[in-house]
Amino acid sequence: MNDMTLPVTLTKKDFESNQDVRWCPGCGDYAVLAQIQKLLPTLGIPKENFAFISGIGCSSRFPYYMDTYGMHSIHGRAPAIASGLKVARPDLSVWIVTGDGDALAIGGNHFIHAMRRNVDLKVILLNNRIYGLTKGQYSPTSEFGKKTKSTPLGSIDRPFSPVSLALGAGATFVARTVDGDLQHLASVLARAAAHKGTAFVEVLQNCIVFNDGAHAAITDKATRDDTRLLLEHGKPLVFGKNRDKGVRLRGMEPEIVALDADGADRQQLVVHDESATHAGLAFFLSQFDTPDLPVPLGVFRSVNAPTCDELNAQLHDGARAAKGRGDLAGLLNSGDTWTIG
Amino acid sequence: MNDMTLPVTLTKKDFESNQDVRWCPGCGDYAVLAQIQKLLPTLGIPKENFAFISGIGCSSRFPYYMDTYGMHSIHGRAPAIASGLKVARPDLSVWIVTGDGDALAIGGNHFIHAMRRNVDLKVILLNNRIYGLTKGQYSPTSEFGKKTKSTPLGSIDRPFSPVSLALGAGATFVARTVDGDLQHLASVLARAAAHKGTAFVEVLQNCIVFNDGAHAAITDKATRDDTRLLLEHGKPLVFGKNRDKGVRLRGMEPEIVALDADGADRQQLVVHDESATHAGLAFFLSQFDTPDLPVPLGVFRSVNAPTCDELNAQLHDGARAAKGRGDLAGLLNSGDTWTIG
Amino acid sequence: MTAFEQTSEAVLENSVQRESAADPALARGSEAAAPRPVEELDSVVIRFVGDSGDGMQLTGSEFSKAVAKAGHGFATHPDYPSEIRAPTGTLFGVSGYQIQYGAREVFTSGDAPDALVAMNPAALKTNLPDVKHGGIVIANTGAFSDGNLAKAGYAANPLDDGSLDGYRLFKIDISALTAAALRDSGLSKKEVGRCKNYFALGLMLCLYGRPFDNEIDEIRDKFAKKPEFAEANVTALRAGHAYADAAEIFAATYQVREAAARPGTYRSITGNQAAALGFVAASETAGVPLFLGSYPITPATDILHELSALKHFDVTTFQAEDEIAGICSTIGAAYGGALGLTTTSGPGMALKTEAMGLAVMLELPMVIVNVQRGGPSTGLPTKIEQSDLLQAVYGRNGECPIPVIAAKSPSDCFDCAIEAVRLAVKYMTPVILLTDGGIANAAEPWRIPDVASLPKIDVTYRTDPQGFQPYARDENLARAWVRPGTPGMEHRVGGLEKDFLTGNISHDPNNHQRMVDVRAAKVAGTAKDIPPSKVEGPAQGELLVVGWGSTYGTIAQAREQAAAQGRPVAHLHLRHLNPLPPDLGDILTRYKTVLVPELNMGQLTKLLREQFLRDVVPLNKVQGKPFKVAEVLDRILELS
Amino acid sequence: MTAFEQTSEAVLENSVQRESAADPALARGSEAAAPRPVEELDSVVIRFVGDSGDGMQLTGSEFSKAVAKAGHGFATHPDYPSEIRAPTGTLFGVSGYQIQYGAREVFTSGDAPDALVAMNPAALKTNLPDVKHGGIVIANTGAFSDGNLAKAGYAANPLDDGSLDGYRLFKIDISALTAAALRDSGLSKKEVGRCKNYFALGLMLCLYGRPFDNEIDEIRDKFAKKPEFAEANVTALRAGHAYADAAEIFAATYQVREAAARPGTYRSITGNQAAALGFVAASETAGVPLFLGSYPITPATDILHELSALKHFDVTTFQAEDEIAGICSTIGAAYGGALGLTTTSGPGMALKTEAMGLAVMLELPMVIVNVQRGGPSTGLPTKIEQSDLLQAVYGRNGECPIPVIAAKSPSDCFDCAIEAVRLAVKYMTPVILLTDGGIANAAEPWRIPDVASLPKIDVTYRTDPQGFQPYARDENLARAWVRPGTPGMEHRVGGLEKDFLTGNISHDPNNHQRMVDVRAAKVAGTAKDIPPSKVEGPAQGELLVVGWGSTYGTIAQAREQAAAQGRPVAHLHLRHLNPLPPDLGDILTRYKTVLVPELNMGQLTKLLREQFLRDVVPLNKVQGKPFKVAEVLDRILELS
Ligand SMILES: Cc1ncc(C[n+]2csc(CCOP(=O)(O)OP(=O)(O)O)c2C)c(N)n1
Ligand SMILES: Cc1ncc(C[n+]2csc(CCOP(=O)(O)OP(=O)(O)O)c2C)c(N)n1
Ligand code: SF4
Ligand code: SF4
Ligand SMILES: [Mg+2]
Ligand SMILES: [Mg+2]
Repeated sequence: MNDMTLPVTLTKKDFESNQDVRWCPGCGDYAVLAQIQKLLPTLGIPKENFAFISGIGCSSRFPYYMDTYGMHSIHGRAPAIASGLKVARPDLSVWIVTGDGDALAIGGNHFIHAMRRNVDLKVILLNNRIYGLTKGQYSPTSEFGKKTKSTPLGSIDRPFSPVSLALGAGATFVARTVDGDLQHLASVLARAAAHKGTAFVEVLQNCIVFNDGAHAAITDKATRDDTRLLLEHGKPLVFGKNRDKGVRLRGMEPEIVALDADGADRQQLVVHDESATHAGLAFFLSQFDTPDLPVPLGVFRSVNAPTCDELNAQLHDGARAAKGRGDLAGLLNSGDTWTIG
Repeated sequence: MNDMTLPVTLTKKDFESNQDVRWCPGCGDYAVLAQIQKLLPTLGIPKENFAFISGIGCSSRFPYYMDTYGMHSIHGRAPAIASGLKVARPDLSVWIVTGDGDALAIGGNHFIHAMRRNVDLKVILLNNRIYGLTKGQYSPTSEFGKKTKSTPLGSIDRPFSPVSLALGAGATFVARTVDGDLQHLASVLARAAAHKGTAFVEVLQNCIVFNDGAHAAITDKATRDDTRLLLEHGKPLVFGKNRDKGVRLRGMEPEIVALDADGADRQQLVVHDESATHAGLAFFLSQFDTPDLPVPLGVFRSVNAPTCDELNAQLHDGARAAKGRGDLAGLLNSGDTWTIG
Repeated sequence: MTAFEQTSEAVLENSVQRESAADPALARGSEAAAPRPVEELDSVVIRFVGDSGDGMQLTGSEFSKAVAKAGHGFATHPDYPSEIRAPTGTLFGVSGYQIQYGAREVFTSGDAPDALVAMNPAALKTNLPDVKHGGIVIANTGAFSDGNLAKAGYAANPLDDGSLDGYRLFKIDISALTAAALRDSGLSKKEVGRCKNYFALGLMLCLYGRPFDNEIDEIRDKFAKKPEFAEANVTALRAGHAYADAAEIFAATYQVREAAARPGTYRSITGNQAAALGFVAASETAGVPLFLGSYPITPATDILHELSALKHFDVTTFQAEDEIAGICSTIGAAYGGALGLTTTSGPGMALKTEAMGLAVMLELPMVIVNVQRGGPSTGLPTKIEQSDLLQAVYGRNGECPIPVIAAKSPSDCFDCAIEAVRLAVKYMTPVILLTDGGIANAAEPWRIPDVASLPKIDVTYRTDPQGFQPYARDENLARAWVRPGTPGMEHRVGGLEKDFLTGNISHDPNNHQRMVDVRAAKVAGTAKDIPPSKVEGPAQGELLVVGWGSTYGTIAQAREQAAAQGRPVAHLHLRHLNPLPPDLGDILTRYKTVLVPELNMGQLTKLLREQFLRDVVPLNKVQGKPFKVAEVLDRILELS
Repeated sequence: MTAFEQTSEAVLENSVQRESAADPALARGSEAAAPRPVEELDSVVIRFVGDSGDGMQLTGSEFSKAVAKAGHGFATHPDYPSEIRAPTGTLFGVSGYQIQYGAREVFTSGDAPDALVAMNPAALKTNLPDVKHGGIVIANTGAFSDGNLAKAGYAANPLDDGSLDGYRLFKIDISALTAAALRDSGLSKKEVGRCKNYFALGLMLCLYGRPFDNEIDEIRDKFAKKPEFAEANVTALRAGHAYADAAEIFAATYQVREAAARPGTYRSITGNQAAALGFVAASETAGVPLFLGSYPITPATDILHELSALKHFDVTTFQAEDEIAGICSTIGAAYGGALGLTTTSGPGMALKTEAMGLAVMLELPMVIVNVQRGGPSTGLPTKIEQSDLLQAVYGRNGECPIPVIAAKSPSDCFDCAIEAVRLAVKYMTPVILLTDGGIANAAEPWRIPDVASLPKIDVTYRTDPQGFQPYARDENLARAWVRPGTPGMEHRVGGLEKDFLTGNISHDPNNHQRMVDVRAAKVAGTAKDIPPSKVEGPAQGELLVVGWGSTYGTIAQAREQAAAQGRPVAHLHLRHLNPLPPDLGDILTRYKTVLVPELNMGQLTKLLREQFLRDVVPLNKVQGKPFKVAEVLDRILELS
């Protein structure tokens, strides 16, 4: 993404492919598609330098609808394919669009390794907490006890927190947003695009057919202000319709405090720091969940680290600086040789 | 493990198989084998109820040396195999012995899902930060910049912290110990054995042939007291040869403080709590590493949650309570039937 | 390639002509004016098509039930879009359900519909080409709005521009008529719209002379929770029936001759349901708990759904994180003494191959079900294909033999599930069961077997430590099944080559040869369990048609039609594909020509050529659709 | 099975007799007393064996270099335990290195050693059975302590109990002699012990009449960093040589006739090294960067090691988290315009099969290398086998054709790597290259080719948007390679079936048929690139031996020996296995019998039977070892 060619003026239209979008009417995926199509023209990257890689799932149909280079690959493998592409082609802006099953069930291993390696990829996970394309089995993010086609008596698995998992794997950029809040969605996607390194964004997405209202707790207009915690770098953790609640620490346990009018005790509140050297704070936040604690939205963590693709390029430069550009004849004739006749 | 039959008096010998142990002389794996062979007789579990499952690697040869039921399976799959075994046979005590490559490279996905599901398994990861069996390639836990056969110019991958990854995946029991410290090793293994649910133990293990001294920073007698932080539940974080250093919080950043003789400021030190409802503390500790911070050893986290195998059994009981034990003829004749003639 | 296409196109053409000639609807053409007679038919093919939202799957299956209860044989073919809920009115959003029912045994859902019920323009557009010339077309004019016509890509309204002159077109505003009938129901417009399908059902029940009282009960208990809907649907059903009854609409009604079906209790069953029941039956008769480790994948997922609802049996379902964990958890469970089962489709099968190798080394009993779909790669996930046969037989590293069997029809999935388990436990081996997206979702009537009549499966776990050797073998070359927890028999197993008796790691050259040989001999030995092959038709002669899997119905029907045309040919349908039946080589020699129709590019053909050095005539098709009877029949007629 | 064993045992027996008859050592028996003559030999087989710690691999490879530099042809076979560092003195800890060198081309490392150097009892115990009757056995008496004898399971000391009477035994206390020579070296006892292998080397160089000056330089720059070790080893080498020179020890010394090797510059090379160089060569000549995505696995890992050291070329190595990520990262890189390469062995191959299907759908150029090992499952990881052929040809879901080629020798891996790349980019397809654990680690002299003489590979990325259709094809049915970043050509690819031209998702029945057909036709079309088959020996007649892969050397040598015995038989060695050479069917018809030796249970045999309906005589072996020349020769003699 770094080496830009002369600025081109692109519009949303430029990123709409000629394929009919085939998500269910009312699917949360539409919003994400629209926001990304709006965002890309603003990045100053030539259209042909974008590549969208996906696996399999409703969410993974995404690349077909983008008029960019793209691959609708196989289930769960997008991070591995995208890593190969980005390492081979650091000049490209490589995006992954995936689902909770694609990324965290079959694709879990590639997911955590992409986070670990910090390849410069944008990873957008559309988390509807269900397997949509296969018509409604529970996923690794489905809530405990969920009744689905494959768990008629309720699931017995404890769900992953995608944000916690990404942090546990060492991700350098981790954020969460929600399909319904276009503004927030747009701003978080923009932050991800700006990050150098693996940028992970969990989008809480509604599957209107098989898991409608899965995120109601934080999307329901009536209650959401009390169930969401909007993260702001450098700001104390405050939430509530009247911004009258805060989070402070007792030992290392979070505790909700009511803030009096004059906000005196804001001093004791935990202050968010995206770029803390220690990932502890981000993880601490990632464990918040309703009903006890508000669900944080926004950027949990954003720190700089050299990217895998950069480092790989440096290895090559270094090797050439040391040995000079490889010479084939020289290579073939290297080692112990002997000549006859 | 719960339904014990009449107590049997077993000895270490009972758990030694007739196969010659084929690890390199001086390999750290020997110590773990010995400690586990010592531990099992103390658990009051009939010998025939133990099953050891492994993948592939030097570490994964472990089951051959145990005179228990065991499977030396395929690379990375032990957690999946063990989960099937334990869910099918809750009466067994199922152990996994794995390596940093087996568990975190090819087996990463099964590893995180085992942690998530909280199947009642003991997972012992022998972390030598190298692929031993294949003769020395870097692993997902090898330090950044490591020179190995496959990275002659130094690796460009950032390592996993197995403990952080396990916590990110939602593990209910997470501990770390080291091959050389037999007493600590024994006590941590005993704690793992006692835990109900997935118990994960990272053993820092020395591969004398391909990665000798990988853990020197914390094993070197001269310095180790200043580089190790021995975790004790309910105790403040204190370390150092003269137990004269402590860890306190600045915001959410850890900070080392010197403790004066009278230990006045011990009050401000972070106090370890294995069973905090919030996993933040354990993760916070899992991010400590030399040189800036001491490496914590001991139990990071130990909380109770229903196990996958228990819950599965409950599903069956519930279903039978509701519908009665299934009747085959009834099942075949269920649904819309019609009779002719 | 092009050559092939042309022939298959040709095949299609002919078929259409020949069949339309035999078409009752056409024959009737003349007498349209006469007082409404009742046409007697041997069999009829009806297709219901509409928007995914129109509930055609329900209409179709309810219609099937109605005819089933009259004792007709039937076969169905549901066909829905791969999109979950495609935008309304679009071509790719069309959902269809076809049924053929008749007086005698019905093998397939039929080549071409005699009657098409099209709920909107898109449905008409995509399905009309299949309808027989002169066939009945019932169109819901209410949905033929300009908007819908445009979405379907119609410039002009096909109902008015004469483009349907070749058919018996009935223009009925089902939407409006339903609305009218429900004027006072108090339901919202949207809700009323949802009742259209019951109007259509009532109409068709009348047209094909079926009573609808049964259906009324059906509706009432389906909507027990929402009585107002129940009543609305009943009203719609009645209205549709009454409407069709009004003599002036239809020139005739049709009556398929009553069937003399074999006495017994029947139910309608799909292949996936039958497989699930089969595995439960095997588990119950063997007295061994069933463990399914699986990861959802179309079109196999329903087996997981079915079994997950049977926890009151000794059935555990484990939805794994991927297919590898699916089979590995199964291996673990089988090691623990459970009956191992893992279910998947092509791409998932590919992922399981490494673990299958382990299963072969461990010699533990488990069944791997591959509900085949269109390939390669993700391919055509919702379509039928038989192209995973060679993968099943050869697709592993090393010399890694596994018995392979295949089901020929929805209800045969029940028997094959039991057979697979029987082989697995008798020979202590993984067994691959192949079905496909066709039979997995298609329904047919199933005569429910008496439990006492089910094949016995006996399993004994070894518990005697005396002289126990983990890899010692019985007369079937099977090793003993020992459950962890058995005192005094602790032992280790694994994927490295192991000693012929102790199972300990062995690098001994001759031991490896011996183990490779014995694993091969064991699987080859399962052939002695294969019953003598049953050839339909002449025991020798001109032509033998050899098939496997879901092509059974098509080939059987083609054979009957050929016989009816005085061309007696033989049909042998293989259940066991690895090893092949011992008497097969012999049988092949008895016919001048051997025709092998497959929904792949010739995989059984390869196996037969290799094993018997016998040339055969392949008939191949990979179009995501079953063979038409006519396609097979034509080839038969060319060759016999 | 037992039957087979017997024959192969028999084979062995005969071979031993026949060869020992021709054995110089025996012939010499009588004249042992005479003044030491120099025996002239055509070729000799020497095996160095000792503890893993004894440095036998080094001794062996240094000895090879010495003979190589004299222009001898040679072939080697290193054989080490699968344990990393087994306990000293144990039977399973024995490490060996065998070399055959001669006056003419040498094809294999030889069936049975003429001379064995055994550094301890365990080494003697495990290797003696292979030594020719009457062969030379040099034993390091210093290591024959009671402890070591016990570990090796010797009741009595075999050096004294006459059990070696059938051999020409030389008891030499190499340990003591080395220690003596290094008395003043100032090295510790342990360090001195490490010099034993150079003493042994010096001794053997003398016994086989090779100068050691070269070796001295070798040592000095190998130990440049530790001059004291360098000198110690030089001293040990000299001491060993001097010791052997002392006339009274050996009755004779041996001289292999000077070879008239083809002029040129040579190096010793293993299959894995050659493959790595081949891929770099292909990348350089094509001007396309090479991307290797791989996960370590024995015996393939060295290719990764070799390439990871070549970053100053356009070579990227990505050690993935598993084999699936290995091939998937490769697919991503190939999509990005790099030459895709992934390397693995059997179990890893199994894991890659799903992604191979995607690669076939995407039609991107990449090479999948399978360095075969003993299977199934984990099998025998360090041993040779050829049992992944059918997996390579058939082991995927759906109709999923991929070209398959195989290398016949270490140096042929270089040419095959280039050929695989050439096919991949010309036809835009994944290509499977099969080698095996035998040739991967064995060394042979390689005549270094002139870069200008390497096959040309031209690659052009399409950049012209005019009329671009992602799946439009050229005369080879290959689609265009378009790098992301090319303006105006943005397009999507994927694993669902796609439109014949646009590449967009298509569920159209005929389109699927067409795509399946064209993918098959494309791969079949690669046959036109296969050069006319080169048959060694008579162009028709009694017997044709058809082989593939690493059996080349054995079969070639067997053929020569048969010819020498007046039995001229033909040998055809296949490089291309899918598709098979177009002229093969024809060639098979020209011989009365076709013998197919394979290190599997008959996989090429199956392919030949299926494709040509031609019966062949299989010769199969799965013992983790290559064929002995005698095993193949005997079968030839029986059949010709
Ligand atoms: C190897 C393989 N296994 C299984 C499937 C079936 N499958 C396709 S998508 C999917 C899960 C999709 O869930 P998610 O990633 O959450 O995407 P969503 O449809 O919910 O957006 C599954 C199980 C497949 N296509 N390939
Ligand atoms: C499918 C498969 N891929 C690769 C291998 C090769 N392999 C065996 S063990 C191993 C890594 C072992 O590393 P680790 O798990 O750390 O075990 P260690 O030997 O270090 O104890 C690898 C890559 C294999 N056996 N199977
Ligand atoms: S099934 Fe759910 S996720 Fe898939 S398209 Fe429909 S609404 Fe969206
Ligand atoms: S290689 Fe390393 S890990 Fe393996 S046995 Fe030897 S010392 Fe232990
Ligand atoms: Mg989802
Ligand atoms: Mg390791």
